[in-house]
Amino acid sequence: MTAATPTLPDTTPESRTSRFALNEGTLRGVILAAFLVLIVVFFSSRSDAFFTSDNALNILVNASVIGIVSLGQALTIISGGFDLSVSGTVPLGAVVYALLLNDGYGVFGALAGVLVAGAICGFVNGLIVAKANINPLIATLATMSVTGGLALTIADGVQIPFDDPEQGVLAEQSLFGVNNHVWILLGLSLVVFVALRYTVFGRYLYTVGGNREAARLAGIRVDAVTTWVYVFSAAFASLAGAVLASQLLTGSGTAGTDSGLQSVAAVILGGASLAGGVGGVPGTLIGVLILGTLANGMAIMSVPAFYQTIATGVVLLLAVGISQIRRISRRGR
Amino acid sequence: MTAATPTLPDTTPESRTSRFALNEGTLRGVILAAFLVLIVVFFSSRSDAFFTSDNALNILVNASVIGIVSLGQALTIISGGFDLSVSGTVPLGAVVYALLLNDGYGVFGALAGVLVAGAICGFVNGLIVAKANINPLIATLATMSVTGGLALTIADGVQIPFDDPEQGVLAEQSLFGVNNHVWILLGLSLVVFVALRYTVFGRYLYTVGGNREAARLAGIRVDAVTTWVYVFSAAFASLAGAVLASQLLTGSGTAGTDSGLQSVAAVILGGASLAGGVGGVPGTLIGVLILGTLANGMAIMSVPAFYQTIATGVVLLLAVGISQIRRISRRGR
Amino acid sequence: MTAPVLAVEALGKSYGRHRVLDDVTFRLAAGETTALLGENGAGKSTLAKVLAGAVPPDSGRVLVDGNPVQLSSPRVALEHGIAFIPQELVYVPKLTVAENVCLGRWPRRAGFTSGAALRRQAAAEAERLGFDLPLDHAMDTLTLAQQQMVEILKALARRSRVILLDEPTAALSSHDSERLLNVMTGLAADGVGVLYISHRLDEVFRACRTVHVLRNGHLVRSSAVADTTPRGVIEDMLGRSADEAVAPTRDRAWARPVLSVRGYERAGLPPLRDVSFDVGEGEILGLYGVRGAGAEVIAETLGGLHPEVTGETTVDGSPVRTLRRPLAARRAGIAYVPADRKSQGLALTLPVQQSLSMLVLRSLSRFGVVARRRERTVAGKLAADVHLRARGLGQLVGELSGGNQQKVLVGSRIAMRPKVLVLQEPTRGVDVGARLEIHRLLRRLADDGTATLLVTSDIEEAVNLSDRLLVIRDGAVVSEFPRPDFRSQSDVLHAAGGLD
Amino acid sequence: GSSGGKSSAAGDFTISAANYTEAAALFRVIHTNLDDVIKAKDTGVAVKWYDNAGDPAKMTQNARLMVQDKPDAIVMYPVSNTTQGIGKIIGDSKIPCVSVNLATPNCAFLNIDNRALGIDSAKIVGAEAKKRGWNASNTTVLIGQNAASGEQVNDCVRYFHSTIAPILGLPTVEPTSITPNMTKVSANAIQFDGGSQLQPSFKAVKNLLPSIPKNHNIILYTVNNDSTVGALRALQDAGRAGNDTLLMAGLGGDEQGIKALREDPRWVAEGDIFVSWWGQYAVAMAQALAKGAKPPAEVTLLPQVVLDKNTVDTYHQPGSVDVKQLPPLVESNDYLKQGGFLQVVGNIEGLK
Ligand SMILES: Nc1ncnc2c1ncn2[C@@H]1O[C@H](COP(=O)(O)OP(=O)(O)OP(=O)(O)O)[C@@H](O)[C@H]1O
Ligand SMILES: Nc1ncnc2c1ncn2[C@@H]1O[C@H](COP(=O)(O)OP(=O)(O)OP(=O)(O)O)[C@@H](O)[C@H]1O
Ligand SMILES: [Mg+2]
Ligand SMILES: [Mg+2]
Repeated sequence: MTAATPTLPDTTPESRTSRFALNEGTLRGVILAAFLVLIVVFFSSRSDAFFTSDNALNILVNASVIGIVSLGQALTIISGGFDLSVSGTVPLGAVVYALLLNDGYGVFGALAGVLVAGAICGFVNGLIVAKANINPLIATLATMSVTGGLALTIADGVQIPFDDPEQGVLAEQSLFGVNNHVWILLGLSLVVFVALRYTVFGRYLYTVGGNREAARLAGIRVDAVTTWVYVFSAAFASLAGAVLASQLLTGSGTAGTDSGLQSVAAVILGGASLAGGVGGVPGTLIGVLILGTLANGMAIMSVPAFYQTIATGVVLLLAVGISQIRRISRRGR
Repeated sequence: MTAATPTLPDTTPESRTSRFALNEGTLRGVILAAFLVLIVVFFSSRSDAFFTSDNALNILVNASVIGIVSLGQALTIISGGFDLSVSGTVPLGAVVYALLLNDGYGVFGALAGVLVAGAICGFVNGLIVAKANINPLIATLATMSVTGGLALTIADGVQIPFDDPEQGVLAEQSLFGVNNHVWILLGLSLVVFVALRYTVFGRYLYTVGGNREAARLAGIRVDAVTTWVYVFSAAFASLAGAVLASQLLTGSGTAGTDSGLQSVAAVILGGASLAGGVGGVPGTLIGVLILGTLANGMAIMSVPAFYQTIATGVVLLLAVGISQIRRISRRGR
Repeated sequence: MTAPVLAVEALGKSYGRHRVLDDVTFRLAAGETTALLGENGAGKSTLAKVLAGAVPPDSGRVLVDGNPVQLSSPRVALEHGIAFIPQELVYVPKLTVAENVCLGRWPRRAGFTSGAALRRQAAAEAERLGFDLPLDHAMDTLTLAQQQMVEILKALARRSRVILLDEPTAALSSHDSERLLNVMTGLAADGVGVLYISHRLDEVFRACRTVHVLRNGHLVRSSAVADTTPRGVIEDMLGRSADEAVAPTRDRAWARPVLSVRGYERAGLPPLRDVSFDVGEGEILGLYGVRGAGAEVIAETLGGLHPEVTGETTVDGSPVRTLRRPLAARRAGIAYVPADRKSQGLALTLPVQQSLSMLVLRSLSRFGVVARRRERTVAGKLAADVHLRARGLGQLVGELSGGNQQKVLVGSRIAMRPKVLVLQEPTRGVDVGARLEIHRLLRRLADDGTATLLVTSDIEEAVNLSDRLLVIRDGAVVSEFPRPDFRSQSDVLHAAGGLD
Repeated sequence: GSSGGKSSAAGDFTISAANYTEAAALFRVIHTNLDDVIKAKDTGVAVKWYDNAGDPAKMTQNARLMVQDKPDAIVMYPVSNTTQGIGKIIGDSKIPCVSVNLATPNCAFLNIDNRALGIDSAKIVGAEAKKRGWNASNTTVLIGQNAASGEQVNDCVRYFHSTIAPILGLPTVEPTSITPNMTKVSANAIQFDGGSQLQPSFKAVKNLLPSIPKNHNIILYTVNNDSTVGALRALQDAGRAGNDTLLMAGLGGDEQGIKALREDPRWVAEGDIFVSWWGQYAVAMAQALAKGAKPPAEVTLLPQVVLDKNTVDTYHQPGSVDVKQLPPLVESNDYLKQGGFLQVVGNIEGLK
C-alpha cells in the first residue's frame, strides 16, 4: 500500500475565515454588553437621577469590591476550580487592614500585610485542592468557614474603626475625580487581561481548566498552576476587603460575606463555564456591571425590596439565557 | 488472520467476589461513618450530656430540615446538576404552609399546597436547566433570588405565626417519642434509597450524571429526567420549609436561607461528586449527621462562637480528606 | 554495546488485588521500532502509562540511557525525552488545534506568548510531518479521526527520543495509518525509539522490527519480527493455539429491505448528496469512505444525531417520520453504536452490568422497578457474547481496558435486539481474538434477520464483514461492491479516492 | 437643606431614609407606620425609602444614593458599627442627618437605652425568680446576642446578666467582659448568637440545651422577640419550658411580646420600645435639626419603658397592641417638639 496524499478533503474551506469571524465567546460578550446597554437605557428612561456621571461613578464605586473579587474568581473558574472562600477572605482582609492601619503601619504597610495574609489563605486553598485533590467547592466552602471565623476572632467579634478616619485613601477620589479603588479595579483588570491573553501562565490556565489530564500529560505543572490561581484569588479578595474597609472606614468581620456567590454569579454571567477552560476579563467586568447597575437602578427607582430580589433573579436568567441563544445546543454540558 | 476460541479465561461475568468486595463508593462511606463515630466518641468523652438518647433526638431534630433538603440535593448532584434555589424554596414552603394553615386548609391540605408550590418552582428550574441549557449553578442562583423574594412578598416581609399553635403536628413527637418530621426524613430517605438503587428512574439518573451525551444517545430522555430531578428537589425543599415552620410555629420568609450551601456540603461530604454520576442516600445522611453532630457537640461543650465556625471548616476538610485518601488519583476531575 | 535508550526491569503494577503488570523486563534501543501486543486488558496501556510517567509502578525500575530514573510525572518523562499518545484521546476541547499541538510548549519570551507565533509554530510542525489539519478550529469541532491526527502531531512535534503510541491507528483510515507508519519509519531512521501498541497485526509486521507480547501482565515473548509469524504471535497472546480464520459465510440470498434510505441531503460539512440505499434482512452493508467523505454522517443520522439532514428513512416498511433525536432512532428500532465510546457511548462511572442493560432497562423492569436478577442474567449473557474481560459485572466501566470498554458499548446496543443495527467503528481497539468474535456475533445477528449498517475506517474489516460494500466519496455513493473480499481492497480504496 | 426630591410635592420637607432591613417585621413597621401616617394626614413630609438589607456594603451604596437625592434631611438606620464611612459621605454633603439605633459620625444619634432596658427587665425577672427561690444551685441564665449588630445593641443582654446575677446570687461577670465570642459566661450563664432571628435562635438553643443541667430553671433574655421566641420553641420541644421552670423577658413591644406578656405566665416583662413609632420620632428630629435645633451630644432618646403584667395596659389598648399613648418626652428628647411632626401625629403623654 502506498502513502496517501497529504491533502484531505475535509479540511474545511471555512477554516481560513474563522480567524476573522466572531467566535462564540466574543459574540456572547457582545450580546451581554448589549444587554447592559439595554438596562442602562431602561433606567435612564425611568429616572433622571440615573444617567449622570455622578451616578455612573456611584455604580463603579459600589461594583469595585465585588469586581476585584470577581477578577480572582475568574482565574479559579477558568482553571476549572471554584473559590467560595473569598466570602471569608474579604472580611479577613478588611479586619487585618484596619488592625495594621491602627497599629501605625501606614497604608502601604497595611496593604502589604493584607496581601500576604490573603496569599497565605490562598496557598492553603491551593494545597488542599491541588495536592489533597479535594473538590474545590467543598474545600473552599470549608476554608470560607475557617477564614470567616478567623476574621471574627481577630476582630474579637466587633468592628475595628480606623483610628484615623483620614486613612481611607483607597476609597478617596483622585485622578479625574475617580476613586482610587476604581483605579485599582481598572489596573488589575488590565493586568489580568494581559496575563490571560498574552502570557504563558494564561495559556496554562486555559489548558488546565480545559482538560486537567491533558495538561498533566503535556508536562504542565498542574498543581503549581492551580495553587497559584488560588493564591491570586485570595490575594485579590483580601485586597477587596481592604477597599471595603476603606469605604466603611472600619474593618468589619461581617461585611462582604456574600462575595463568594456574587463573584461566581458575575463571572459565569460574563460567559465563563463552570466546567473550566472558558471565560475572560471583559465578560467578567460586564457581569459585575450588570449586577451593579441593576442594584443601583432599582434602588433609585425605589423598587420595593422584595421585588428587587425577584427582579435580580429574573434579569440574571434573562442575561444568561439571551447570551446563550446562539449557542450550539449540540453538547449538553 | 486466525481466530481465538470463544471462551476466555476470565470472562467471568459471574465472578462471585465482586459482590462482596468493597467498591470505592462503599469504602468511602465506611470511612465516613467511622469518622462520624469518631466525632461521637470524642464528644461523649468530653460531655456527659452528649451521649444520651435525648440528645441524639436533638441532633436528628435539628438535622431533619437540612436532611430533607439534602435528599433532593443529592438527586440533582447525582444527575450532574446543582440546586442552590432551595435556599429560596425552603422559606417559600414555610410561608405557604403557614398561610394555608391559617386559611383553614388543615395540615394535609396545607402540605399538598406546599408540595405543589415546590413542584412548580422545581419545574421552572428544570425547564431552565434542561431546555434553555443554562448552567445549573447560575440558573438556580437566579431562581433562589426569585423564590426567596416571593416568600418575602407573600409574607409581606413579616413572619406568619400559626393562628392555632396546636397545628405544629409535623414537629410533634409521635411513635417512640420521635418527632414526626424525623419520621418524614427517614421515610423519604428510604424512598429515595430504593428509587436510586432499584428503579429505572434511579438508573437514568446515574447515567445522565455519568455522561449526559451518552445517555442521550442511548435514547434516555435526558431533559425529562433532569426536569423531574429539579421538581423533586424543590418539592423536598418546600416540604422542609413546612417542617421548619412547624418547628417554629411560624412561617418565616428568612428562615432556612442557608440550606443551599449546607445541603450541597452535606451531599458532597457524603461522597457525591460534583461531576455527577456518583453519590447516594447513605452517604448523604452521614454527611448531614456529621455536620449536625459537630454543631451540637460544640454547642454542648460551649466552644466559643467563632471557634465553632473555624472548627466546622476544619472538620469538613478532614472528613472529605480522609474519605479520599484511598482514592485513585488517576482521574483529575 | 551502548545502553538502550529505554529499559524496564522487573516492573510490577496492581490495581487493588488485581495484578496488571508482573515482572516485566524489556529494552528499547535507539532507532528501534517495537510492537507491544496482547489481548484486551493484557496490560499494554498500563505499561505505556508507566513509561510515560502517567501512572506510578508498584515495583521495578525504569532506565533511560542505562541510568535509573524516577518517572514521577509526565513532566519528568517528557524531560527525559519520552513522548506519549494515550489510547483514550486527551485533548483540550475548547482550545484550537494549533494550541493543542503546541500544548505546554508555547513560544515564549519573558513569560509572554503570542497567538500568531503559536500558529506559525504549529503550522511548521504540521508542514514538516505532512499533516493537513484545520489549525484554527476548536478541537471539539473535529471528527474523531482528525482529533487522533492532532494527538499524533502533538507527540511527534516534541522531537522526543522515545515515542509511545497506544493504538494510534484504531480510529484512522488506512490512508492515515499508512502515513503514520511512514513517519514512524522515518523517525526510527533518525534514531528515535518507537513503542507501538496496536491490534492490527498487518501494520505491526510491516512497520516494526521487534515485538513484545503481554499476556495477563506477563511478558511472554520478546523477539525480532522476522523470527515470528502472525499466527505465532496470536498464540502467544492467547496462550494456546489459535483457531483457523473462518471467512464469514454469506450464502444468503438477497432478502427484502429492512432499512431504506432515500435522498439524504446535507448542506453543512461534510455534505451529503442524494444518498440512497437499502439494507436487506440479514444483510451487512458496509459503507466505506475516506475521512470526511460523509460515511460517518450517514451513520450518525440514523442514530438521530443530525436533525438537519433531509431525506426519507424507512424501517421494516414503515416510514420513520423524523430522526430528530436518538430516542426517535431507538423507537424506530435502530440501534446505534457511536464512534467515540468515551464522549458519546459510555458513562464511565457506571458498573458493567448497568451499562450493558442501559438500553433495555424498561423491558427488564416492572412498574419502574428493575428486576435485578434478570438484569444480571441478561448482562452476563451479553458480556459473554462480546467476550468481555472484567473482574465482574460490578466493575466500573472506567476501570476497564479500552478494548473491553468498546465491547461493553457494542454489547449494550446488541441488547436491544434491533431490527437495524448501525455500527460505527465497532471493533475500535479490540484485540484480534475478540474482534473475530465480535464479527461472528454480528454475522450471527444478521443471520437472525438484523439489518446491519457498518461504517468502519478499517478497510480489512469493511471487506471481510460486509455482504455488500458501498463507497462514499464527497457525500455521494460512487460505487458498489457486492461480496467484497481482500482482493477488492485496492479497488475500494481507489473508488474512495484515497489512492489518487 | 436644598430643594426637595422629584417625587414629592413642591414645598414638602423631603427625607431620604434607609431602613435596617425590610425583610423583618420589626424593622418593616418603622417604614409602613410612617407611610400610613403620612398618607392619612397632611404632614408636608415626603420620604423616599432605601433598604440596607442588613448589609454594610448595601448601606454604603444607599448613603451615596441618598446624598445624591439632595433631600432636606437623611435618616439612617445603620446595620452595624461600620458607620465611619457613611458618616464621611453624609458629612461631606452637609445634609442634616439622623442616625437610628447606632451612632454615625456627622449624624445626630437617636436611640433607645439598651443598657437601661436590660437592667430594668432584669429587675422584674429577678424579683420574680427570687420569690420562687431560684439561685445558683438551680438556675441558668440564657442570653441571646446578635454579634453582627455590634456592641451597643448587645448591651441589653450584657447588663441584663450583670443585674440579675447578684439578685439571685449567681457568679457575677463584668458586662464589658462578655464578648461576642463568649458562649459560657459563667457556671450559671450561657450566651448564644441567634442573629436576632427565629430559626438561628431555635437551632442554637436546641444544640446547647443538653449542657444546661436537667434540674435547672432557665431565665431567657435576648436582643429581640424573634430571637426569644425561637429559643422558646427549642425549650418547649425539649420539655424545658414549664410554667415553673422558665422565666422570660421580651424586648420589642411588638405583637408577640405584648400578647405573651398578657397571656403567658412565664413572660413577666417586656421592654417596650415602640419601634413602630421610630419613624415618626426620626422625622421630628430631622425637622428639628433642619430648623437649627441643637441635639444633645450623646443621644436623643426614643420612647421606651419596661412593662410588666400590671402596666401593660397603660400604653396599649386593652387586648390589642395598638399604642394608646406614648411615654412623655424626657429631657434629652424634649427638643423634638420643635420639629412639629410629633404634634401632628399626636398621642404622646403630655404633648398637645
Ligand atoms: N484505574 C484502574 N483501576 C482498576 N483497574 C484498572 C485500571 N486501569 C486499568 N485497569 C485494569 O488493568 C488491566 C490492564 O488494562 P490495560 O488498559 O493496560 O489493558 P490493555 O492491554 O491496554 O487493553 P486494550 O487492548 O483493551 O487497550 C485491565 O484488566 C483493566 O481492567
Ligand atoms: N525526536 C523527534 N521527535 C519528533 N520528530 C522528529 C524527531 N526526530 C526527527 N523528527 C522529525 O520526524 C520527521 C520524519 O523524519 P524525516 O523527515 O527524516 O522523514 P523522511 O526520511 O524524510 O521520510 P518521509 O518524509 O518520506 O516520511 C522529520 O521531519 C523529522 O524532523
Ligand atoms: Mg489499552
Ligand atoms: Mg529521515
